[in-house]
Amino acid sequence: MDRQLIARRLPRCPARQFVLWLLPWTALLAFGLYAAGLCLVKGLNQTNMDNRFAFGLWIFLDLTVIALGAGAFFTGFLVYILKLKELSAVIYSAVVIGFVCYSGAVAVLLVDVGQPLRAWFTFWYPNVHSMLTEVTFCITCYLTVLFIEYLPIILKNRKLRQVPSFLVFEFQLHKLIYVLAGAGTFLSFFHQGSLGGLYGVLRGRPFAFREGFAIWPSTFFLFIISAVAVGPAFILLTTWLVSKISQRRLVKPQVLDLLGRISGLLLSVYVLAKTVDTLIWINRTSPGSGFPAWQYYSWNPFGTWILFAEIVVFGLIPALILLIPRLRRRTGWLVSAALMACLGVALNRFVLTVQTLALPTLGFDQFVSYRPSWQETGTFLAVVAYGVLVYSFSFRYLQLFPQERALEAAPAAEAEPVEEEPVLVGRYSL
Amino acid sequence: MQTTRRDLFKFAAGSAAGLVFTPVPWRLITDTALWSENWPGIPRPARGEIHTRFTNCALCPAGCAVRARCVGPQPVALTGLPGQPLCAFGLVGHHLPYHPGRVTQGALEQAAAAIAHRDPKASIAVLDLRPGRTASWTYRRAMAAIPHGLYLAPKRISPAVNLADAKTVLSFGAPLLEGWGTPASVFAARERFRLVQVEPVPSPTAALADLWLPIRAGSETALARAIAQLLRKQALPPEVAALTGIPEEQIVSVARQVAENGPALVVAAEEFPAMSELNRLLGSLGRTVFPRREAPVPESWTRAAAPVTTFASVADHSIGVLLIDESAPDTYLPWSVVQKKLVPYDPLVVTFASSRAGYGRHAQYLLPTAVYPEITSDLPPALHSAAATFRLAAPLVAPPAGVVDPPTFVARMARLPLTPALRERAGAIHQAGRGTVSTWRDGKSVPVRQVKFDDFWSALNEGGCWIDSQGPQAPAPQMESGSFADPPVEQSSLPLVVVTTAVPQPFSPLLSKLYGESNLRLSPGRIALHPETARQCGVTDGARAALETIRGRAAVQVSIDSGMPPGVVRVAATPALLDLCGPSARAKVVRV
Amino acid sequence: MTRYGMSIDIDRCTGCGACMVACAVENNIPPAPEGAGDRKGITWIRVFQVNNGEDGSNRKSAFVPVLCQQCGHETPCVSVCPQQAVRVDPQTGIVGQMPERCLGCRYCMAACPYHARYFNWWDPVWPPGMEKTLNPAVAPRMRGVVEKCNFCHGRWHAAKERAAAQNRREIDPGDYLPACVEACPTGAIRFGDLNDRASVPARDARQDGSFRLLEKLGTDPKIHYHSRQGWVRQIASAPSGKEKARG
Amino acid sequence: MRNRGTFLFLAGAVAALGAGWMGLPYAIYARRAQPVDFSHKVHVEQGGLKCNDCHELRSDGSFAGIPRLEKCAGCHAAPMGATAAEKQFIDRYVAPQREVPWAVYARQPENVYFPHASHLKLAGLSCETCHGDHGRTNTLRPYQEDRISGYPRDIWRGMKMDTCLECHRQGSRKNSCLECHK
Repeated sequence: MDRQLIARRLPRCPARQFVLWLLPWTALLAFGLYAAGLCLVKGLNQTNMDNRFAFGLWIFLDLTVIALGAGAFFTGFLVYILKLKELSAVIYSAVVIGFVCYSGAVAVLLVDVGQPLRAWFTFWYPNVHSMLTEVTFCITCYLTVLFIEYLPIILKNRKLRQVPSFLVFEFQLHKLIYVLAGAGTFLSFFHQGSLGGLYGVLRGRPFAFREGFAIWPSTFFLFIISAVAVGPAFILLTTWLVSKISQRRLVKPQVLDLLGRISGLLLSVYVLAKTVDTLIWINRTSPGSGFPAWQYYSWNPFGTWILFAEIVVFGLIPALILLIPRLRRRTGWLVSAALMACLGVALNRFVLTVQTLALPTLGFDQFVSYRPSWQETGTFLAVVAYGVLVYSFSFRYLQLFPQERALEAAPAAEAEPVEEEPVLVGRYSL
Repeated sequence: MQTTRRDLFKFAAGSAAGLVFTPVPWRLITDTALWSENWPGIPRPARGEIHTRFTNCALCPAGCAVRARCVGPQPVALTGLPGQPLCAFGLVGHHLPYHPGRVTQGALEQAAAAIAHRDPKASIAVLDLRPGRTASWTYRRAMAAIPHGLYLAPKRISPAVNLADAKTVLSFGAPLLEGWGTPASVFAARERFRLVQVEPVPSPTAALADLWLPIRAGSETALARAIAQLLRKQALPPEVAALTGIPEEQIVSVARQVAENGPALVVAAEEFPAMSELNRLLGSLGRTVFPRREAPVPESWTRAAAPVTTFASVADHSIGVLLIDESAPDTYLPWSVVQKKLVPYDPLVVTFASSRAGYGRHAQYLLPTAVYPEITSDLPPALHSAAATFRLAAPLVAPPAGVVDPPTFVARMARLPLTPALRERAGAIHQAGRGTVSTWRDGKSVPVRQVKFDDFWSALNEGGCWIDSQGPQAPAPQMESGSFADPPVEQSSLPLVVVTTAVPQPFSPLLSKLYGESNLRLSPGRIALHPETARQCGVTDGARAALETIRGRAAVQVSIDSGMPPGVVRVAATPALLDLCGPSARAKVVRV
Repeated sequence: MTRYGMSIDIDRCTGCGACMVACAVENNIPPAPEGAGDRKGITWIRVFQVNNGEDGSNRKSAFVPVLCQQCGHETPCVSVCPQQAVRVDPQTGIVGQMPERCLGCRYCMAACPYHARYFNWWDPVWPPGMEKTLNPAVAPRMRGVVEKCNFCHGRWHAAKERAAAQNRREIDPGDYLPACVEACPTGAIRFGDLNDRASVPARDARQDGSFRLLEKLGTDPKIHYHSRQGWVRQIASAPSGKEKARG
Repeated sequence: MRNRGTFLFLAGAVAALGAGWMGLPYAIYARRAQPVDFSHKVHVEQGGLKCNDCHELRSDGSFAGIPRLEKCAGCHAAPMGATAAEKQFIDRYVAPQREVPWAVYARQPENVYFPHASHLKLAGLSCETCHGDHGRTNTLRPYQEDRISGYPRDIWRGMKMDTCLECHRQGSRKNSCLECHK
């Protein structure tokens, strides 16, 4: 059975080895599901969140995961809309990753709310002024889009292809792909932004509150840029990781290089924007609402170092590495830069979620700290395990990397050097 | 042709598609959402006609008037009268019948038998934690009827205190603004007097006092003596400042304030000689401190009644049988103090209580009593009411089966004729014809002379209050100091001085709002330490620790409070912890 | 249109906690289960003890009751709720929370600068028998939803009902007081219609020494505080970097 | 046959539709008969009673709802008429003074606040506006309760929030949740 499911001329590890690989992750998933079950049955008293720390590990996870999942829509956008054909080498993998991230995030959200049975109220009685409404709508829609994008990849499976109607169906879906990519892009832009807006609109939390234009605070745009910046970086990271684990060459080096370059470019834009935004916030927004900015950093451990780490260490530095061709060509530098970029965004989401809530607003209130309970951590790990499992199966039974076969055929491929000709995006050069 | 798996798939797919166009899925998500509104675990308040009833709060000696909002027979909210609100504890008195720690079963017959077979030579005593009630008279009569019978009060019945006329109040740790008297009247008076609070720890009263003297714990007597000497125009003993930790000039200025800005009043958490001496020197006796006429008593009672003996003045190891009435809690004597008076060989201790939290932990028999608002009892006049009063804690709900009425039990034990004592007492008051009776429903107050007894009695049972007319000013009480001793200063090597903050018992679980869900009050079983002291003891905020005194050790939880003086441990004292700490204790705190 | 509001005289508050208990009784708020600290409990009104940071007899303390400030402008919690579970009542100006509509996302709690919103971390449990003492005018909430002060809306209903029984549309002001106001032994908390310049809170709000919490946020709270002591005003009205509080 | 698949698919669809539309009402509601066979008709026409004679509005404006036994016993201390229902009522409830465990058709969810006072006195609505001809029925139909949500079926017949809002939205009237919820 296993053999017939694996595509021809794509050698995969023997079934036993695969099962061994699955075991720990399955165990983790089981444990996580138990933890999540506790939270659903016994209520959120199982977590260490409280009235001051209304959000915790889970929201941080959602924000980060969705930012990293941005690779899916952005690659789709580059490939199908901007006709950046090189990247079609990773597009399927990107879709799977996106699907995993988003479905995971939604699952955790359902555990996180106190009354999951009422979650659908948001669609029935939406409050159009709430960023969260926007997020809910876009994420659910986009999750559907991702699922539809995922379908053809599944249907390409060797066994499923034997069903003629599936083949037809898949072919039809393929005609849709441009529409889907477009829709995905549109939706993603919005909810990535709205996730940022989520905090930017909190006028009651001057640490997070930002000005902006029209109804969108600056964080709205910062989140979009940071998401599209790390999206490719994360794809790069995962592709590299997968090829290390599976010990197979999956894509041409140029592809990773290109991903790195795009990421670097956008990251530098982000760093610039973030710096400007921070300056405006420190000198105008925050004092305007009666909060001198220095005091946010007067509480340990959240000193100004965190600002520095966020903007310089995990922002500027990876951006530079990714922009300098010589460094980028070295896989070590390339990958670690990508990693740093991802960490940077994670840190940004962490600061906005945790530090915002930890800081007191009232003069006689205290700075509070929070450590997730094992149930929270368990649920968190379940999402990771779920991701790994889905991706492992997809990688084994579906063809995620179109170039893989060719690269196997021509082992010389890696020998030829990456020549530095500009990549043409449509008719613009990047 | 046989059906293949694929056929089943097709059929299933079809029905799935069809189902979407039926109300089923949509009805399911709607109903489950609605179900979340009344799934198991959400109690439903009983509906019914809402009406108002009146009674008086029996939780503390202040005895505030209570207006109860009832749904059918069940009180659902207690409030004070307009302008006379209740304290936090009184507001939830109606929860007490359902207190998880409540005891409703006890070995009544066995207890009676055990008492009957006591050693005739050793004395039998009733310890009445709240003297001055009609029940107290029943006890006194019973003890008079029994050979070797003793009627014990925890301490001297303190004279009436007139806050309203005081201009300066010097308080030695008296919780003046924390349920010391009827909140409304205290705060009304508060507008007019200057409050000097002498207290080692920053209690709410200290926080709100005009002047707080953070005295070194245990040196209150020394300060009082020093001020007395200043008032006698004698020199200030040099060591006082060092002893009390209060600068000389401040002591002098306080002495001047109380002397010049009179009428002054000196009060204390626990009465002690030097304090009474101060009141005498300041001439407060008869102005801000004076004895109160007691409400009329049938003189058949007065003829045969045992004298009131203060617990301290009983000979050690003399009590064979001790009956303790905890049904109306007030002062709690640490068990070590009580034990000293009991005969060494198997003493018999019977306590009337509604929970095991108090003496029930030590007594052989715990006889369950009704709790407020089930009890029918009268209330001694509030500390600060100049005139005598008589009001009933009329029951709002019926007590459960199996509870004991302590005076009835004692009366039966002494073979007294069982008569409705409260009604008799009311009769005596009505006969005397003094004073007025106020009813809350109509807010009227009429002279007793003008009401028939039955109306008087029913008025009392509807929470009405009889207030004595201002009789001839009684003579200033002799308060010769030394009539009772200072609390013994305990010699021990333990590093920390204990300051206890009494926790009213019992209290509704809902007070978790004050104790657990906010840090407004130090919750029972918690101790407060200065950060520095805590560091020396090696404990951190919220940590579990053990409190050790010469009487033993108990598990406590630590709260760090920068307002605490170093070297002092403040204990939110449940009876168990009071037993541990005793009258005045030193302790050490160890990490566990 | 009325605009109900409060004035709280910090100098009169003795921190007795009667308001907190009266509130819990009136609004069917259960006692906290074992292990619920001051950050998982439910206290629609909570009294904080603040001090001036000095030691010994220089130490000054005050008590600050904090409840939902009933923000009038850009009400932070209203705009963020994804499913309209929070609304400002146009007739009374009261910010209402609708537990049955709430899905428990807690976004409003993150949005509230006064930490005046509380989440039901547990099922509401009273000791056996005590549920008989629940107030029929208020529906108990279920686990997993957010709740907060609504000026004892059940009492407003009752007042309207009494008025209607006498064919009156308008309630007379004295007939509607939140539980905390009624319970306060020192009369530190006063309640009334801020639109009526003659009402007690309106007059208190105009006297000097009165202020509102975090006024610069521009949320226009309807709770006006007052204190003659400068340090109290300083601590209570503005944020501060150092720790200054217990409670 | 070629289109066997299509046929099967359609068959499934039809089956589901049938079950969904026909079966649901029976599946989802629990039915139970009222404890006493009570006739509003008789009380109104022969007894000449009005609604508020029994379902009274108290002085504080609160609504008494279904009268308690003492009210019924006021007239029915002894059997009036010889019907079996009457006899049963006397024996089961009046004689032993047991409250009748009526199931309330119009019982709103706990979180709903509906003041009869303002609707009757201020808005001048008649009982029929919401309760329909319930006051003229001759027998009490079985009480139906949603098995999942636990709410009576009848509040879905003309006593839903939408129904309230139809009136409350009229004119420039401003609403808020807490006006009708508690």
